[in-house]
Amino acid sequence: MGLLSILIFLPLVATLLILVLPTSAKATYKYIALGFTFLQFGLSLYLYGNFEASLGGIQQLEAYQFVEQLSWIRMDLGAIGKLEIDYLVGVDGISLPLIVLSTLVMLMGVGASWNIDKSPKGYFALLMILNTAVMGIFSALDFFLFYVFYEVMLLPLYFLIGIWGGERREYAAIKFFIYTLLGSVLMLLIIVGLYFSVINPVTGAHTFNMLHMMNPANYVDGSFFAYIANYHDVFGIPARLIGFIVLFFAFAIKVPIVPLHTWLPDAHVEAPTPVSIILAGILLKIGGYGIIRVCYSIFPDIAATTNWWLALIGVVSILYGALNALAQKDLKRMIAYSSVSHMGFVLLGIASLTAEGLAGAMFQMVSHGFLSAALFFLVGVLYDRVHDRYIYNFRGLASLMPKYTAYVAIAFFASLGLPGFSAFIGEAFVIIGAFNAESMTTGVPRWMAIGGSIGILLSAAYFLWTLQRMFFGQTRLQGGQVWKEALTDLNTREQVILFPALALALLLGIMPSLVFSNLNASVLQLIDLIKPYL
Amino acid sequence: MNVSIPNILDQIIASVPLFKPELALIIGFIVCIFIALFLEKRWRNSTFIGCIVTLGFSLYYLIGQLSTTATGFSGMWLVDTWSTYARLIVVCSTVIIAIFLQQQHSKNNGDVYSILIAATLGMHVLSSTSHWLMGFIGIEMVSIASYILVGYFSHNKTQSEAAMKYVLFGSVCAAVMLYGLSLIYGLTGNLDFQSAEHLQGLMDAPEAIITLALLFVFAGIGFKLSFVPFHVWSPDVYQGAPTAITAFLSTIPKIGAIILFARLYQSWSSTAFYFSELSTWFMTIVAIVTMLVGNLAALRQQDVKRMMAYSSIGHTGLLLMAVFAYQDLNSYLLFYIVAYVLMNLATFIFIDQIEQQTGSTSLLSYTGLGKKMPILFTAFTLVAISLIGIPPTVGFVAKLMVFTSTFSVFQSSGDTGALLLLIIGALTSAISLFFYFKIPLYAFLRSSDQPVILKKQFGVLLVIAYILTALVILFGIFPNWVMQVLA
Amino acid sequence: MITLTHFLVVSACIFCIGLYAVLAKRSAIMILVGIELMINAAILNFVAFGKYDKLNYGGQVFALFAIVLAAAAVAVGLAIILNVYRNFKTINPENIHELKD
Amino acid sequence: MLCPLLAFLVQALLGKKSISGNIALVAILASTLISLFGVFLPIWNETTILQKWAWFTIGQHTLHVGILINNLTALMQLIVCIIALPVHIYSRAYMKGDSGIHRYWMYLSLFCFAMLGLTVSLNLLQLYIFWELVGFASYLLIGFWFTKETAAQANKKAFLINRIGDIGFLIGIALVYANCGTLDLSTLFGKTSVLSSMDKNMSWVTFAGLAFFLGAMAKSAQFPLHVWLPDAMEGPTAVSSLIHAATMVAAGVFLLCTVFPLFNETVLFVITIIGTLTALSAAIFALGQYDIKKVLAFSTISQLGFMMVGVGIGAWNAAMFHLTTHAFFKCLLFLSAGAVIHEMAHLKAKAQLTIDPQDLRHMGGLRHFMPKTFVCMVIASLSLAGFPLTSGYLSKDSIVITAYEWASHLGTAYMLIPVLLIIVSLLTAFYIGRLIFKTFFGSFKYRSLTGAGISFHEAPKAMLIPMIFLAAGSLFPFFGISLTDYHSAWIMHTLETESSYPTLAQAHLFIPALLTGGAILAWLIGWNWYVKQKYPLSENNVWVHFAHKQSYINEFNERVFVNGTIGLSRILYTFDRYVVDGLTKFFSWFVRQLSVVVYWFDKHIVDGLVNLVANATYYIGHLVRHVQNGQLQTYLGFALTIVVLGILYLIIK
Repeated sequence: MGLLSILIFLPLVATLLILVLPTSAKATYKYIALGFTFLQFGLSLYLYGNFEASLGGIQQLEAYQFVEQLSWIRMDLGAIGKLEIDYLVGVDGISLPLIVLSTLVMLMGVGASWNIDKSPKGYFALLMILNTAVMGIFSALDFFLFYVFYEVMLLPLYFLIGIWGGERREYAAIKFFIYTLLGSVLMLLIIVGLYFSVINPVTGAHTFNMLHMMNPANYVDGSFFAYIANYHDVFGIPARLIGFIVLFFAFAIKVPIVPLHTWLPDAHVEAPTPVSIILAGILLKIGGYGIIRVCYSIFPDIAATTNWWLALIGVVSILYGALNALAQKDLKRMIAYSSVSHMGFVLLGIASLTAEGLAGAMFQMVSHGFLSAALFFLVGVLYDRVHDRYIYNFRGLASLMPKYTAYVAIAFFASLGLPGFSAFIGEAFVIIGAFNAESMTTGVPRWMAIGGSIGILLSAAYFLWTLQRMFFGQTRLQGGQVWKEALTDLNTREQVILFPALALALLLGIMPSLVFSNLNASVLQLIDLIKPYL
Repeated sequence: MNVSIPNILDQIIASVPLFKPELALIIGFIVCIFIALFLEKRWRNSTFIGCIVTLGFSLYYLIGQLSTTATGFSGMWLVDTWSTYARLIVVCSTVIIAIFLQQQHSKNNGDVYSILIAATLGMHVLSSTSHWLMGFIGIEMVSIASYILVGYFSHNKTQSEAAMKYVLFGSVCAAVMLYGLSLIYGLTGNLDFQSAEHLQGLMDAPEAIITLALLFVFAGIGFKLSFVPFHVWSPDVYQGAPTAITAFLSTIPKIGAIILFARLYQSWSSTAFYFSELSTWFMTIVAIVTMLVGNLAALRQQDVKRMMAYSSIGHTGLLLMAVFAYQDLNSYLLFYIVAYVLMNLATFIFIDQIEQQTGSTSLLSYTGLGKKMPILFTAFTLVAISLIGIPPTVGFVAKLMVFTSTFSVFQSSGDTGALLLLIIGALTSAISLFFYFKIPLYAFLRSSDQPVILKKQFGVLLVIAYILTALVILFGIFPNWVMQVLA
Repeated sequence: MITLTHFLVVSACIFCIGLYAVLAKRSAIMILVGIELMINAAILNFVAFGKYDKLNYGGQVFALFAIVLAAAAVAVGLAIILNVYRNFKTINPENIHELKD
Repeated sequence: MLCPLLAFLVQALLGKKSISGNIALVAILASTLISLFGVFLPIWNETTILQKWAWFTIGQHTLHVGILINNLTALMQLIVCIIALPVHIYSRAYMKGDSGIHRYWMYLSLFCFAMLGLTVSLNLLQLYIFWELVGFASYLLIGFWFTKETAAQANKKAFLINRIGDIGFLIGIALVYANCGTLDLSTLFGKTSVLSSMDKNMSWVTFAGLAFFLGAMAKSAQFPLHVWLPDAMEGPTAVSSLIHAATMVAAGVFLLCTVFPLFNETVLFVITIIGTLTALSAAIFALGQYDIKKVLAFSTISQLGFMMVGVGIGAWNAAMFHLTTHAFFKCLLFLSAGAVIHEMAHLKAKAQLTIDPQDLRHMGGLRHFMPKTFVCMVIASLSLAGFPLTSGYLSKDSIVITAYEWASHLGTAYMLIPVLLIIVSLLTAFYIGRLIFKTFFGSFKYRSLTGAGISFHEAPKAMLIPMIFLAAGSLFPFFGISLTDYHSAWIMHTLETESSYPTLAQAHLFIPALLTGGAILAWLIGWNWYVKQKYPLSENNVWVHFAHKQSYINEFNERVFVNGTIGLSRILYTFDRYVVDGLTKFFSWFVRQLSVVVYWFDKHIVDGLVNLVANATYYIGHLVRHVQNGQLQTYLGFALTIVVLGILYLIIK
């Protein structure tokens, strides 16, 4: 069993352990979860440390690292051919940063769940299953495997939101689930279509191997998604285009893009703090990762022709999300919408099809990962204390909770793209990439880049407005004296969780090469993959 | 063909080995009647044991037939992979149903087991023939046995109403089918639908009459499969019947009927018969409508059994899709059947177990039960996940394979119908999430203040259900365990 | 001379009468009777067609089986209707609608 | 040289409540010394130092960080250090006793670090980072008294408006990167410039130039993005002096000087126009202010307009020169004003008055109480007014003269700009005179209080020393030996620019000299006039007394000219307050409203649509159930009808 498998299935062991232990030992659950996630984090750091940055990955299996390949399902389906599903995992520069990020955010998530006392057994068990699924998604290279993990991820989330969530949790949970499932069942159809179109050059069988799908030579001529002699169309739309659109749709729900984002504010607002953290920190990244790993790598030709639209969607998301965030009165909802806006940058960067844009998008994902996690955690801190997060109900918190205010201010400024923090590097390079797109003739016009930069301005507006409204001025609270007493400053545990995230934001802001150096080769490889079709 | 009597006798005698499993059932049937008459009073579970033994014998002989492909009784009896595996599944699930019945209705139920065996026999007949006469006999055997099963325990209004609706609707469908069959017989002079003469006769016959006849015939099969528009009885009957019987109704009769239907479709599709193209359309439309109706109507249900009735209608749509996409290998249809049976049996056992505790099958009565029966509801949720078709469960693999084969049809033919099937199939699985997840929604997400006093929770049935759940997951992760057997 | 057509027409008429009884009669017994009529129409067909099937006598055999099965079905049906009557004190299907959406 | 600051930053973060002022002071002292002896002296007029380390690689390009020190940056760095040092010293006294003092030092050092970083940045991205960091530090400092609602509003506004500029800057960077593939300042603008091989009239160059200028506009408070600066006066006065007078606002000018080679004619012309407009409007606004700090703020904006013009006409060395001198005298002005405010605030606290300690109308006659402050302030004011013997005289002249040369080179229509600049100089003299007289002359309203045991005295030593130091710096010898010839100033010498109008005719040298002379004369007259006139305007009875002595023409002048000017100033200020600033407010209001609308759209239309689909599905489910009415015969009828329909369809088809 290789390192990656251990990384993936370690939390499953934790789940079993938690399930086996009697309820009387419920105090130990969180320690088990913490221990295992910590172990995972260490493991992911080991992966990071031993990662060979010069290897590209993307469509070359030999350039992937820590690869494990086991034949999993082999079925003879007669005329349809042989079904070939492998347990194939590996990391390249695209997945590695996200894996490290996930383990870190998971750690934060477990830390944030310290005070869960409503059936902790189920809670931590589900959290660990989610953990497994997430790791699986980021390392799976077989589409079937990917899909399995992708769907498995949804289940624990449904329950985590639905059982431990807020008032309208049922609505939020089912909305989230149906939204995502809708995307993924349609994705399944495309997976099936790809399966029929691609042949493993070694065995001659149809395959679910994503890397084979990325190589045009492996497509059967005339098959549904073939490059050559493809006369297939669906309702008049060429087959490859429809494949791309559907896959994009599936991942775009996760990203989320406007107008497929409406599950997000609901899910975030209703989810308990740790789940919000994980949702924002990891799950949104799956969308971006999927677009890079699946949509763009498997359909490079379509990616090259549709990127104008994708960039447009990205820009619209940026502005739309930011404007929505500005209108929010609920702090958590505001941050949720800010996520929409920030993830719009990811899409814009990806669509720019430049090395800068793509790397910026990846960086933005990583950065948004722990920054949004930190933000949601901060909201959670407030909510824990007074069970309210309505912005107008707070005033002048700075005098009451100076440490908290400091953390909030840092997190806000880091998120609004203050240089020196990671979000800046991400956003700046997305913008630079988008500008560069015109020089590279990838078809993304410059006004989109300008539109994106207006998003940066708007993000400053809503963060600063909130900061001023809630934290500055004379202390005046809705709940009066009761709240005043309840609003104690951050305790050590909370600081321990927050500090690394913000420190990391700073560290990555100052030394972006920590991320860039690892993903650069992969990004270039991806660009090379797409370039012939531009 | 040599029609001299000794020849026929020879043939019959030669065919008997092919008939061993059924012979075991016939003997068991008679023996069970006698046991129920004479032994039951003194020895409570004697009929049950007799039933299990009978089924065991049948199973034993079936396993012996595993790699046999043969015809017997002048071509009226087919033994091939389809029939053998279908019968295997039938017998296995009947064992579970028998245990189910024994657990829930242990008093004065001796006769039920013999009827159960009779139904099993009917299923065997249905799944191993391509002859209309045998088909009709099979359908009627299963039907009549089911009528009795539904009506047998009817102590109150709903149960008797369910039985009445079932029997009347079923009889009408059977009568209509019979009439259709008579027309087909008249037009072709042959009752073996796989034979060339039969097909030739159909092709020569006037289109109007043949259309009428075929649609009449589909009425009978449709009743068994409960596809639209012959699905209307199933929600009422499923709800009204005792849960053990509902479990039976929702699984076993469908197996035989779908096998028969698949044979029928297979023998017609891609022939010059004008109906072959039409039947493709027919299948597509029926499958789509069935999936839609089943899943949409289920959205509003408040009774779990009724909801499961609609769910099984929805699954029928998928089964039809599997039939539609048939190419040259039966394993994925069988796989779907296996998956379907596993899921449905487990579901109904869970429903029954909860009913034992709360006395209700209403979703509302599930409120907050997740805390009190965590293991049961976790397993129930897993099965529900499988019913939706989310990995890593067997339901997902089954659905994937159906989609796969449908896609290959689509790719090779460019048929819009196939595409529509795929899209609707995908969409309805998303829709189905909503109602299947009402179960965990009520059980886990809501909490009730009404204290529920729980009785003893351990039973053979639950163990079976947990094993089934485990299989649902295991086969989901390692589908090739099943597929290697089936292929 | 009574030709096949006559048989067919008669059987079609019987079938329709049966169908009418099934759909319109307000008594479960009458529905059963209707079903019986439909089955008999089919049986009539079988026998009529069977005349031309010299080889296997399939029609006659089918007819025999159909009669047996119909009898069995009706017997079960009657028993169940009796049970319904015990519970509902009526056998008018219109009044029996405990189970519905 | 950045190390002490960085090290200190860490200390400040750790050392919570300690009197971290000392650490900050030591750190800034160290940097001053290093920058003077270690950097400035060796570098000045010598070779450029360039040190770089690979930062990260993205795509094919590797970005470096590092230090680039040439004449320009060395000068800028020195200015920052030299201004920051006295401000630090001053702050120790000024901020004594404030509860958030450790935060103050933290922020201040952060600012210094950012500012120094900005000056020595190697590439544009690095520059941008420090640029924003400077803005951030300024945000923190403006909002230092965060419990004050206005302060919280002001810092938000400052940051947001700076953000607008930052976006411009970022776009500029992106454009440069997209077209040149590098952000390295030395490769971009050095000897072997990438740009030199390019056609400067390409549209992207214009756009990039304008984008950079937008950045500079926001930071250097150019019209119409100047609205944040007057509000920013909510911060402590020492901060205002350091940030909003001397260093940060000058960063915009510095940026323009740095990227000067990028600008083409169009951009430069826009810069000139905006600069002139700013200089003029801000000078007019300054006329009618009563808040001492706001007068200075508008004056700063006006002076920055001068510098912009300097850049715009291609004389960026003159702009830098003015930047340097302005840093000294404006800083001094603020510090002096701070001293006054400090005392007024003391007075207010002790006598429990409800007055605004910054309001000019409450002051007067303070020269008796604070003579040293008075002297310092007068020196600074003279320098601001461009009085000979002061540094301001040299630098301001350099801009005006060059502008004149530039205009005469281009044509008469352009003469408007130097003319306007001269008018602005006059106005400057007017308002600064008004400030001095209102503050230090006349009688003190609260004199009665001072007698009653409440002392009103000179600023403490820690405040005075820096002021005196700066006052020395505001005089001419610091910059050049020659009294009149700005060309001989050492700054101008070294930062030689290639003039875009090559024929720097000798004749032109006299005309501006004459013009300056005239200007000085005009100021002197105006000066005297205001000494007498300004006074009576506020005290009615004295005004009557003087009115008798003066001719009616004078009175007429008074009425029409002075009152008119002040009135105009008021009107224009109102305009600025309500229209320009109002526009900002309106814009922010508009964005907020837009956001509300968008949110409504999101909630009701987008989400509504989603829910509609869900509900529709749900409702269809309901419709489907209609068949299921429990009636057996309906069931049968339904099923058979469908069969019959199917048959009919198939037959008819």
